[in-house]
Amino acid sequence: MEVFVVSLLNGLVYGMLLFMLASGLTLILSMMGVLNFAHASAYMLGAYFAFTISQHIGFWPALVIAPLLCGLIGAAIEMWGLRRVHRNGHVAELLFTFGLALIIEKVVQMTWGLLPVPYRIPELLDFPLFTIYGTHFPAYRAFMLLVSALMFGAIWLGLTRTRIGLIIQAALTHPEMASALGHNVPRIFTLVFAAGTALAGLAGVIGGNYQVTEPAMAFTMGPIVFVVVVFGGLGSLTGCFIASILMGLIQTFAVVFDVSLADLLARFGFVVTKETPFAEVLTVTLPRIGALLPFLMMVLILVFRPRGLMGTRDT
Amino acid sequence: MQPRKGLSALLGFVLALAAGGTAWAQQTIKIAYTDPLSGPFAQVGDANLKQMQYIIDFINAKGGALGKKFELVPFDNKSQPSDALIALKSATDQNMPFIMQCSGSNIAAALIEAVNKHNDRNPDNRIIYLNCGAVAPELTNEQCSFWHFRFDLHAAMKAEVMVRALPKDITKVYLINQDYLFGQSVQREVKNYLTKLRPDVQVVGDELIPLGKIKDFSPYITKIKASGAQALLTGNWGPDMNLLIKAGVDAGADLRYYTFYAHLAGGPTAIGAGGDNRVLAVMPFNENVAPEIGNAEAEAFARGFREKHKFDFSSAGFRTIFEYLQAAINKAGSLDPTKIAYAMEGLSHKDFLGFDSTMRKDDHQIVSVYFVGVFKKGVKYDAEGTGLGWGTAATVLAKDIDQPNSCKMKRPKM
Amino acid sequence: MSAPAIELRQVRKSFGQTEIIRGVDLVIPRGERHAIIGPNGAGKTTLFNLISGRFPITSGTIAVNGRSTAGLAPQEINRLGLSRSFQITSIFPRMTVFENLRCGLLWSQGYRYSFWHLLGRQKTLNRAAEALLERLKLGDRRNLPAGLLSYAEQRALEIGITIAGGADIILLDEPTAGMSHSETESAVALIRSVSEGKTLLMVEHDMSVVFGLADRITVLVYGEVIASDAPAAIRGNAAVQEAYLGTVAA
Amino acid sequence: MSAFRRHWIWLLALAVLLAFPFLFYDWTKGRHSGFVLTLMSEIGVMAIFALSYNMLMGQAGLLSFGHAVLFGLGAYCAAHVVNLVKAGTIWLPTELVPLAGGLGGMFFGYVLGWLVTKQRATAFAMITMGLGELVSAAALMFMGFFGGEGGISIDRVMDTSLLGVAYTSPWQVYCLVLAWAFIAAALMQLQTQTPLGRIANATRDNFERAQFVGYDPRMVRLLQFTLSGFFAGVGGGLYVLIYEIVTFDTVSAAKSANALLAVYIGGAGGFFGPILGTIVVVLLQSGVSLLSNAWLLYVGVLFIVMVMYAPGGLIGLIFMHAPIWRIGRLRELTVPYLKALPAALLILAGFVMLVELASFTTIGAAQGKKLAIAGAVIDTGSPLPWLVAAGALGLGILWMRFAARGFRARWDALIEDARRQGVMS
Repeated sequence: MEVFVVSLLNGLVYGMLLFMLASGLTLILSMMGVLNFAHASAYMLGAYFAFTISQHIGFWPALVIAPLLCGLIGAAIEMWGLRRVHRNGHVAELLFTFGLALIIEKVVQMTWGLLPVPYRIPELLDFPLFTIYGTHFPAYRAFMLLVSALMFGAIWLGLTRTRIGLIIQAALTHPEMASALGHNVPRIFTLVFAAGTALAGLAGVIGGNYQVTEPAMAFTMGPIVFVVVVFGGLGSLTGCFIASILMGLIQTFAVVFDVSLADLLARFGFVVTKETPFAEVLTVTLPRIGALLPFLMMVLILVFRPRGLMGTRDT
Repeated sequence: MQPRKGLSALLGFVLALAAGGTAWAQQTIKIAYTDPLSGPFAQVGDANLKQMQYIIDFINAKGGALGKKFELVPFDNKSQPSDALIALKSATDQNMPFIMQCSGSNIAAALIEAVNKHNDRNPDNRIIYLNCGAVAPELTNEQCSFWHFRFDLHAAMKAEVMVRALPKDITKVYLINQDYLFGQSVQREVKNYLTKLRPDVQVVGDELIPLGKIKDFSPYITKIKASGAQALLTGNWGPDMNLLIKAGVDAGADLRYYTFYAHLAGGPTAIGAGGDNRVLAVMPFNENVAPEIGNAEAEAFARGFREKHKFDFSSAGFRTIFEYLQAAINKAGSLDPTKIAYAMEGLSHKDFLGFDSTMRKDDHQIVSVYFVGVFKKGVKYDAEGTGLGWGTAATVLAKDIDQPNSCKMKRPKM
Repeated sequence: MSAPAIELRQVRKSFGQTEIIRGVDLVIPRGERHAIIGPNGAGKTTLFNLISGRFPITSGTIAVNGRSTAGLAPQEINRLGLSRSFQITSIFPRMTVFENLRCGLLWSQGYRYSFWHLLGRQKTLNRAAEALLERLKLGDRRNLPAGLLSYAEQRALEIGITIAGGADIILLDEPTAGMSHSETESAVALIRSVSEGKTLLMVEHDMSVVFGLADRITVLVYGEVIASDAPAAIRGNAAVQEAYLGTVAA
Repeated sequence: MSAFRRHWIWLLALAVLLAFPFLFYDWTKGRHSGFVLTLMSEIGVMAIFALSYNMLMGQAGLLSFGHAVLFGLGAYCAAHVVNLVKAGTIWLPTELVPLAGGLGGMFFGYVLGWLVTKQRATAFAMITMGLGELVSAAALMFMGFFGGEGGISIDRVMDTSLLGVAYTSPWQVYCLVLAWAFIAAALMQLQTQTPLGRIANATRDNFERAQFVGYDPRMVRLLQFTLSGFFAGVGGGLYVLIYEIVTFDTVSAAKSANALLAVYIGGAGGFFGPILGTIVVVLLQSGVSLLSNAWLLYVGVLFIVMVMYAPGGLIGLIFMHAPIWRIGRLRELTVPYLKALPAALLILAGFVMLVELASFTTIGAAQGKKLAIAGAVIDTGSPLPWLVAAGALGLGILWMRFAARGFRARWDALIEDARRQGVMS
């Protein structure tokens, strides 16, 4: 029980962080069809910006300024880079963002150095919020939950209550239709890309000190975000949300259950020994592959249901 | 306009390669150094390179060897064995007598194999492999080679150091290691020495985690707490260690963390003040050893680096490597790798802190003093500007970790 | 060999809540040139998609050459001897005209997925493709990427790919849509010649084409067949005039 | 004779490739440069790998993020086979080791392909990405087949050579790589002219139409994937012979990315594009990385410039000149090109200098290195070099704009002329 409750909380926190990253990518991928490899780089930039800003004027201004900076960079990338590349096809766009990710990583290394930077949780939030079964639940994690919940609410309101939101929604499910309706598609694209990048930046601001702010953070976070987006399904923010939480919980709970296929087989009276073929595979325990489960799930869902969990169209 | 631009760049390359191939002259003793210098693990190679450069300048100021100066030639291997092997080819092309590598036992294993084969096939152009940090025990046991010298304790020895340093009041420990060759051998060896040296200690949990895939370690911490463990023993490095300790500190877990690598560049920053008096690491050196034992000369040497680079000098132990090289070359009286290798094996040396060490003849494994440092406030030299630094919690002398080995060394004719 | 070429029994198709095809019965005997007409949105193209296997049917049965097509993939239906064209031109734009036609021929010539035949050396195959090229009057466009052809040429190529495999049932979806008068005329001549001795089922809006080509005409309105008869009878059918021709005239 | 006339370009390429290493031959010591040979062998292997990737991306329009899985698994298979041969369990000539890798790659191509080819387009890409992650994680976890972190190492000297070659020197291996590279390249070239190869093109262009001419696109994808696996595996087998070790990085995402980059930069679809791309990518990674700390930045900038200005890849740039060449007026472009050359060099020099200055002020200085140009040490702290670099870059861009105008006018005129003469349609 104790493990269950704590794991649930932690899974939620991680899931929400994933969602913050993935929501932006869902918008970008669904609308523009861009497999944005630089998305996690925006996450990293957000963290580094926040680190520098919080050194000078504090964490709270950073919470606003850093995502805005990321958004501006995103808008610039879209207007002067991606838009040009767009007509050369999706592979070109993908490679463009790939090159961008390389450049951002190097620039970050040259600006802030190769080592992790001491980006710390603000003192105001650096206390255990409550203690559950002897484990502290840091206030900062609650704050992360709060920020991401607020953000989810804001996106939802923005998409359902504003004119531009409705257009974006329409474009999410039928990307080719938006222009037919006479909307200024390039501007919407810029807006969506900037917003997506800003969201990733925000995730970086609150995730950078929860994890470690270092040049490799984009590299390690990149693939999992794609998994969440594809698993949730293109064109569906709800799917993305569910997928994020699911992935957070799965990774958390996989650690808890120390079982392997061999244990399962043993239930049916089949004992795996060293001589059994594939013994190595059968005796791998769940915690060992916990972090790989998302990839496994993505492969399986795509093979059998290519539109993902709640996608409106095939991936 | 593009084709011309690409072409000129290409031409530039070919010229540069050609120049690189011929312009070397054998005025210095060149040591090829290959480690990741770009990509996600660049910090490892970068930190090493800096510190080695400082040490080499120091050794050269003291006369180098045979009147020649040492020169370090870096090659980026991007953590890939194939690139390390390309670096080896460059080194042998240029008749460098040494290749050095610190990070990654997979690369080390590849290098040992390749150096063996190269030296067999090209008796006139041999090379010695100096291992400054790849610690899989196999490298000086099953895989041991005459051309390979390891200047760091291997995982089994470090495990013994760790177990020896475990306080008496700790009776329940939890093991977390990365799921690959190194992590698995740490797991095996720590358990091995626990049963040998501390039968009273109970292993309440033992896990492998996929390398570099876990973003949030909180669930592990929950599990560890539930198991009632007092200490966490881990061979994790990089983000897998940083995030693990961070998660533990955040959750306010009453744990001590015994690590292999918390002292390496980036570790202290990531752990932060929350790790005060909780995080320990087995290490060949820390900057507070010299003031603690009152060795002013060693302290001055270490302080020099700090003043120059505004950065910690956590790997000053590399100095031992170059002193061994210096001694072996002078003893051999030649730059012939075979002679140097013969001169080096069995060599004993008092390191700059004043402790004894030996390059064991039968497996080319160094046996040297090792420390267990604890990360705490109030030490003379702090780490990475965190205000906390490494104080010595235990010192294990070379003679106490002289483990047996299973190496059957094949020696070439002189 | 008495089975009709195409036989539809109570075929229904729904997309979500909307039923597009509402219980169509249609029998097309071998060798007949048959046209389907009807107002926009009547479900003509959907019917084509059901017969050719592009969409699965919701209920009912479809048989091609006497074989039920239930559960068959488009390529399997094609191998039963049914070939179709598309309303929106569907060719292989980055391949040459010649390659397009040869691709249409490959399966029927028994090459399957071979990766050991060199196409350059397959004399019979290449001759057949050349002959087809001449027949379509695309000889001087032989090595041009198909995507660069003019619209009318692309439509001709589309028909060429459709008939290349030698299928005895040919489905043409608005083959003359968007063509000028003279282009239409040559297209009709082409269709007439390629469908010689075969079963032809076509959707067409141009009534002169329909009445010039078809042996029989089926009128589809809102997913239901309201008449299926010889051209002359259709012309005189009151229900048709009201539901379809009448609205056109008005 | 006619065969010679048709294939002379291949023979010429072979001759050049055989002669090239002698440029770096060390006559004083009487040996080849191991570095150059290894680099060229690497290019040979990666060229096979890139061509096999082109079978998916260029020919069948399948964007894979996990192609290295087939390469690596082929390499592991070959390594195990070599060890069995060495142990005397089976007999196989050294020359045929790549074939063992190829069969391994083909086997895994079929097995994994059965899963991944169920989908196409983005779903296919994502499945291959997931699979790549899973296999590279498995490579670290399972010792039996993958040998864990240490990988599987072999000794290529096994005295089973058909030609009586010992394969002790990199030169001998290089010749073997060259032979296999030519065989594999020729086979892949021929494959494009088979029914499967053409239908793969057809499914790329319009998979639905392919269905309606009787082909099952899934089957086409599967077979194409399997064959591509074979050739990737051949590359893997050669990799094993070159490095005598195979480790988990052969199945990694980075390796897959290399194939994608090589194919795209060189130009997808065609045959020489991927080869050209491979040369650039390998030289960047193994060559520039030795010269500059900031090589990844250059790689990134190169990609961005390529996708923005040359979507057809390097080969596309070259082929753009074809119509002008056909009307025999290529020579007239020489002067405009020469006029733009200094501008390009200026931009290049200014940009490289800025990057290097930045890199040396931060990372380089920390490593105790000094930026030296032609022997003169440059103080990265003073404003002068920065101004010079920025000035060169700015001037270069202005000059380029000016030169580009003249160039474009000339170019347009020539193309217009070519069009009139009917060599372009």
